[in-house]
Amino acid sequence: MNKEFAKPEEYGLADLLCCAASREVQDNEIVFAGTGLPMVAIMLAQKTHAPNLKLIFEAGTLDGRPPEIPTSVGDARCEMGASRSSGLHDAFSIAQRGYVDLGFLGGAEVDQYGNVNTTCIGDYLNPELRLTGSGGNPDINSFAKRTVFIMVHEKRRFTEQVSYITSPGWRVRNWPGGETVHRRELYGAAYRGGPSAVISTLGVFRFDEESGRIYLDTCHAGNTPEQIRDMCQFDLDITRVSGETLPPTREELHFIHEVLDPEQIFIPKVKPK
Amino acid sequence: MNKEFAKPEEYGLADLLCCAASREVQDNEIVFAGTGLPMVAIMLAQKTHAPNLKLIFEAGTLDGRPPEIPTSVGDARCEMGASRSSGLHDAFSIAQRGYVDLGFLGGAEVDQYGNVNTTCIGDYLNPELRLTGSGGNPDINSFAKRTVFIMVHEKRRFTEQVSYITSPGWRVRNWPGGETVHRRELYGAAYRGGPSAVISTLGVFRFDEESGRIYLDTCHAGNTPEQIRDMCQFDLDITRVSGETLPPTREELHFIHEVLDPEQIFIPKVKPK
Amino acid sequence: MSSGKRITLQQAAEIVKNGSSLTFSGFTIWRRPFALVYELIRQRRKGLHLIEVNGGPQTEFLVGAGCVDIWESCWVGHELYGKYGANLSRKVGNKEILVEDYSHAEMLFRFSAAASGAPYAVTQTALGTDIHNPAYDTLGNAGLRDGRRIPKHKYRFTEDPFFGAGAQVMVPAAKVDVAILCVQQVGEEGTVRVNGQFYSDPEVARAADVTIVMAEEIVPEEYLRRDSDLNTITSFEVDHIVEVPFGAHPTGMFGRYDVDGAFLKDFYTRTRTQEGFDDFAKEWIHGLDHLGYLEKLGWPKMLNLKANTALKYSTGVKRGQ
Amino acid sequence: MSSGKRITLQQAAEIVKNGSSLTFSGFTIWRRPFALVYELIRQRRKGLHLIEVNGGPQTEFLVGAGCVDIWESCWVGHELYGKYGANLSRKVGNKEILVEDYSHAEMLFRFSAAASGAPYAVTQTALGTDIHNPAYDTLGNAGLRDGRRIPKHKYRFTEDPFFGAGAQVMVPAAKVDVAILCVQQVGEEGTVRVNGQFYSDPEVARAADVTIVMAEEIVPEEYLRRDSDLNTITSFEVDHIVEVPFGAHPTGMFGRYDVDGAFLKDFYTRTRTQEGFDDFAKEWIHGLDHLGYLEKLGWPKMLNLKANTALKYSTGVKRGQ
Repeated sequence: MNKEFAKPEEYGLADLLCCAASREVQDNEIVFAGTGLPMVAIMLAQKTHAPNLKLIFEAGTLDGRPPEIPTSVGDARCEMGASRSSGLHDAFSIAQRGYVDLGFLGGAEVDQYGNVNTTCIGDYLNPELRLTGSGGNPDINSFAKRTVFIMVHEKRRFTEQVSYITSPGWRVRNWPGGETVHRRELYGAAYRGGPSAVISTLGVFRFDEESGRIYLDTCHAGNTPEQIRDMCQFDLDITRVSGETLPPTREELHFIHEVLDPEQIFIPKVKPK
Repeated sequence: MNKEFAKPEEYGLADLLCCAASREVQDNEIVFAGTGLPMVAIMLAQKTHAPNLKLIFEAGTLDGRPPEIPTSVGDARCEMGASRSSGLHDAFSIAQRGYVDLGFLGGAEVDQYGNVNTTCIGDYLNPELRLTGSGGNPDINSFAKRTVFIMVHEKRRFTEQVSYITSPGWRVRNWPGGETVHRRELYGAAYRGGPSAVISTLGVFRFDEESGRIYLDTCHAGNTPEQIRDMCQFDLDITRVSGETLPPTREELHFIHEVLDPEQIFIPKVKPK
Repeated sequence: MSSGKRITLQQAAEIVKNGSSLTFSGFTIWRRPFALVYELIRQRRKGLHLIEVNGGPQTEFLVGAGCVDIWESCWVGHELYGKYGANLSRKVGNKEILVEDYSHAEMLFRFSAAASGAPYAVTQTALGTDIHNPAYDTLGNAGLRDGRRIPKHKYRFTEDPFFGAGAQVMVPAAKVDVAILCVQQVGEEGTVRVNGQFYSDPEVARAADVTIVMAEEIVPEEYLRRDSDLNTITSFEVDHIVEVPFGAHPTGMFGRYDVDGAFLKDFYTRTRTQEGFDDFAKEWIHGLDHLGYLEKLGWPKMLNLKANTALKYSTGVKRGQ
Repeated sequence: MSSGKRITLQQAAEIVKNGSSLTFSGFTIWRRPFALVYELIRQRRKGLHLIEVNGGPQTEFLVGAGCVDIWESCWVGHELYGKYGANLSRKVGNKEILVEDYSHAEMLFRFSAAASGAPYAVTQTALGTDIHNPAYDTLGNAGLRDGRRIPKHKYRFTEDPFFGAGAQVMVPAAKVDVAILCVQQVGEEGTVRVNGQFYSDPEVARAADVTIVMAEEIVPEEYLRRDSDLNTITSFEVDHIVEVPFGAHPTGMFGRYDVDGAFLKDFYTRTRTQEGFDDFAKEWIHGLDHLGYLEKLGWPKMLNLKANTALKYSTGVKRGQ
């Protein structure tokens, strides 16, 4: 298969995000997958560099190998070829027990410590906009060793302070008092790590585990570190940039569009110009 | 079927106990059954006056209707015709959730408050004899609305104070202090009742729910209340005796020996003289 | 042996009273008891308290119709076919509904505790998030925590005394009046066999005081009992049964039919406003019964949604752009 | 796809170290991993800490052979074939073993908690009994409660703060080094399918750090994955697999073979004394391997125990007097 990098006109932004996300997976890992682009990314890793990864779907499918991309984690398509189809009690028990290496998640807002909001925009008690709510976002993020967030990059979404901490980052609130502490102090035996990357539509961000602060790792082609910093409400650390986000390979594009999502459910095909 | 009472020479003591136990079951009840004679008694009730009772076996068979008597609750014979075969988590969760009307249990020692011992004879820390241990005895007894104990009657077994309270009677110990309190005070929302009868090889005993004390209800043929009182270490209340324990009917004997336990696994046949 | 558990959809809906707390089978857009949800809307049920492991279209329909006063859960949306719950969102904005937020695992453990007869569970999830923010205790703020059906506290914090595992959050059992399940098969005496993922159905069935099971088919009890280790819920945990073919539409059912994505997308698009919802309800709910609804959906659509029996899902539905 | 999980009985036994904590599949006299229990005795393993939902013949064999220092459980015996655990009883009398008593439901909830990654569970069972008597905390009295594998406390008492449900007992998670399961089928990658009652197998498999599965047959993984909703334990929860036909003998296995009651009765009768045990072990354990053991049992006996495939149990065994 052709492992050469594709040319800019051969792929779209969704392809780039999907491939960047896929590369976060290491072989033999147990990965907790949410609906949508993360699912494609993980299945892409399964087809390429991580053939022995184990896939968990929140609704209760364990070690799944769906032949067709499921539309959601409750989908009948999740179950074909799985080791086991059961329920949420198993999925969350397995996660809390510490089996999960990596979780893929999304969010509406993120702050500089990786706290993520999917609950509401504005004051919780008088919200401007009520969103979906947490779903399994805080759970996967609490239980997994690493989590990767995939997000649309808008300045209002990369915010000084999220409206509501739905999912715990590196520095969180110690209730009932609410003082800010490092996640490690709060989680005790459940501390296994935290958010390891944010893949936005502009670049790939990582976290300093000690300070808990986000930094820019790579810029997607066409974006400079300064431009990306300008697209964050907080003061983004751009001193650790390692280069440009690697583009998809032709092999990856082949799997995405010919094998995993030929129906373009989650990832649109780029039309030849 | 012949519902006449059998003559004394037609049945043995095990038959009498089995029938007395069977009559404790009401139709439509959910009954938690232990291995052995209780299992025969409940299946006898199912064949006679309580066709709609639901049987739970501790190992995880729910609403069982075994065509042959199982040798133990883990037996493959439990599962045929059951509503569900699963595991202990379901059996105990269902019990703790409050579904169980009646449990049948055994014991090595019982005191006047219905506390039962199946753990050891003598000081727990220096036992004369270590027995099987609790099994599900305290659990079924904690969760069910009523429990019935079937016991061999020896004076040393009907004791002033059991060596070890394995299964809670009407007056129990409030730990960590250990003061004696009525079961109702301790159990809170889990209070649903307690031991309702002891069926021994001499008679049938019941409990005063308020005082928690045992009293003699009926004597098996050939025993007087005074004789039975002499066979207890505690001062048995014999003021409430209602008469003689009813003998088995010919129909019951038919079911026990021809249908339920033809192999005489638990109940020996009386040899014609 | 017949158990007299069989009732009609209308009777099933009447078991849910104004003010009842209610929960459902399924997961997001799969195996939701829609025929009965529609009937509750037709009967104009009010003041419901929904307690759901996760929400979905059934939440949005009941909330849009004004049946719900309190929603206690973690998520609502239509997955691919509508990215959030527009009806809930509108009513939250208008303060027409109370929302109590937990995490997904917390909701699941709450139902597991209730199903086990335990008053609460301990977990280490969602620590440090605003889900645990004491100011955001909606039912407490509204003075509704009576300690009967609604627990005295939203949560409590404690420490593990056994292994030094650290901070724990105690989440109260989810106690509900009625659970409505939608499954592939139920026996005449109530034994349920779910095919495929069973989600949190066993827990919600046991957590509720009354459990109603809608099934694609009522089958001879004896058929299910031939293989008791394949069954999902015990006979005596089920109080009432109703046979309702295609009863989960527009949500999907493993092995039987797919999600009707076009229908959900249409619902999501049209019900951003109350007028839009009322219009949608006039078209698809009021004045119809279940057979009328199926008739209106039509044969070609249902054949298209029907699952391939080997694959367990439909090969006919168009899922992409 | 082969996963390299397949090992031999000898290798499996070597995974259990002197001093390991250990638990098993099955229930009393059903589906106990005997072939591996025998191998542990042959390898003269010492200082084991057994933590069992319930005990059975496997406990009695290991205890009789002197492999066990601590037994933490609720029950031991041979059901109909031996009314209590004579070896355990003898060693308790001689103070050669430490016994920690819990109730059966407590043991189950302890394993459920461990399997869910929770440090403890709350329950209302066994309140008021001597199981909760602080003077009878055997591991505490022996100074072994280090808060690592052995919890700091045998139990703690608390009150339900949510519904006023009253006194609760907190029981610590059961953490074990190794779980050994004995089942009908395991796939090459570790997926387990148990037929019939699964007892507490899913919980013990997940509670342990290392899980070894002995199966009557190792089957193609793909065969089990064709119907993923029939499987019991997930591939990645299983670390090692061993194919051992008739590996549970003398205990029984649903659908495969019955309990060998005569064998258990003989064991029970002969092993009241240490000399009796040693004699029995010389006859049936030492100097044999698994195939030698089966050969010694002989064809007629095994055919007699073999289950009828329609009924799932043997119609040939004599069970009564």
